[in-house]
Amino acid sequence: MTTDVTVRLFAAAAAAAGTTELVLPATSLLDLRGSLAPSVGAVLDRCSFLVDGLVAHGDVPLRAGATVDVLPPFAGG
Amino acid sequence: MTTDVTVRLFAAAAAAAGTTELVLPATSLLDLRGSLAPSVGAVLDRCSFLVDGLVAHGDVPLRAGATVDVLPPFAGG
Amino acid sequence: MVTSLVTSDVLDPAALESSCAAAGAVVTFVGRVRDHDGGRSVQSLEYSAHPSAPDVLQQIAAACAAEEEVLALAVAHRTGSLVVGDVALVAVVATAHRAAAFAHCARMVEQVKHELPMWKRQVFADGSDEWVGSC
Amino acid sequence: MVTSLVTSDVLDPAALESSCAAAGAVVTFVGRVRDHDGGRSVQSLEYSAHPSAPDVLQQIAAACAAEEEVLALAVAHRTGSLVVGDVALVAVVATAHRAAAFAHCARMVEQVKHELPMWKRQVFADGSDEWVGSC
Repeated sequence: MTTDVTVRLFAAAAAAAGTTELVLPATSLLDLRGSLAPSVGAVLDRCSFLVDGLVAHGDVPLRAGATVDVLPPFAGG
Repeated sequence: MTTDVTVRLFAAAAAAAGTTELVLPATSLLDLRGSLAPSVGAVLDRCSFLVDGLVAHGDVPLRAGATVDVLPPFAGG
Repeated sequence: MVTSLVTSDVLDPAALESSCAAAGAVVTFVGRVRDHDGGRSVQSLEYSAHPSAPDVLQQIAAACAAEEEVLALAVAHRTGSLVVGDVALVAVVATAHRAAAFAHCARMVEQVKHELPMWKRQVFADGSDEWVGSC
Repeated sequence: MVTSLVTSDVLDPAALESSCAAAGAVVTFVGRVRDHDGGRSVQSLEYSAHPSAPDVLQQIAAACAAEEEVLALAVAHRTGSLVVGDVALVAVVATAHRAAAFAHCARMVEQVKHELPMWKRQVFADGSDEWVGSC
């Protein structure tokens, strides 16, 4: 059974990873962050996360097929 | 020898007195205010005064030929 | 760019804002004639200025322009007969960063309200009138 | 009248201000691309928005519009490639009295800065670039 989730990367996180979307196996956000760390690098520690469009506080379990957005610090205005 | 001063009235003070300019004998601002009270009425107590273009604080002597501006409370904006 | 203006012409907020455009943050205050005051319905009003008003407004503008953060500003006050919705006062302050623009614009508007020798006569819907702040 | 807009079109501060015109006090914030940041010379920049940005901006606008004093407001954020002097953010708040207009406009701008999922990549005169706040 697959545990793949879709990861959408934005701005500095996309620039660092060299892509805007990845599909990775992960069962928790902490698990996923571990997988992303090598490609996304230092900015990952400054990112917030949306799981299926909702802000995730701390670690949360991930369902198979979930979409996780990786959001660098906002800089509008 | 004349002690006449020129009094310029503005806004509510002019409206109350029914004129924008008066010539009155006066040797001090306090003196002048006494002369103006009957025609200008209640608003006089809320007015500030310019003597020859400069703000007068409290009572000041008036030279003959001086110009005294009677300024109701400002209400710009 | 520092502009100060006391005029019976219609005020153009966009033009005054544009005169301060070359900067990071621009805060513009526009004061329009309200349709009510103290619960009474306002029909029209008339601003009259003391002859020193242009000089006083220029001094207010110069003092604000002398502040370290201020890059450009414009302030203009209308005189004469205005109707509801007409622009009576425009104040624009440009700075590199936003907090200073808000602070200086608000302060300049307060100064105009308190220091500019300008009077306002309101005419109410029932035909009565009053000089604001004088009764 | 409540307007919120995330758009790659050029922003028109005057039009947004006019959309809030029927009130006593209107405060407008215009944020333009600065020619420098942290001592470095900025050549151009690019704003990119998360897909939820229009919804978030609408929520910010709705929260401000729900404040008792607020009569009308508009808030708009540009996306895409901008050059120095281009308008990136416009926020307009109309109230009956001036203090509330300044306070609510400043607060709405802060909210946009902190809550709107928007990113800014600056390109410097030396050809280098950075995602603001991310390094």
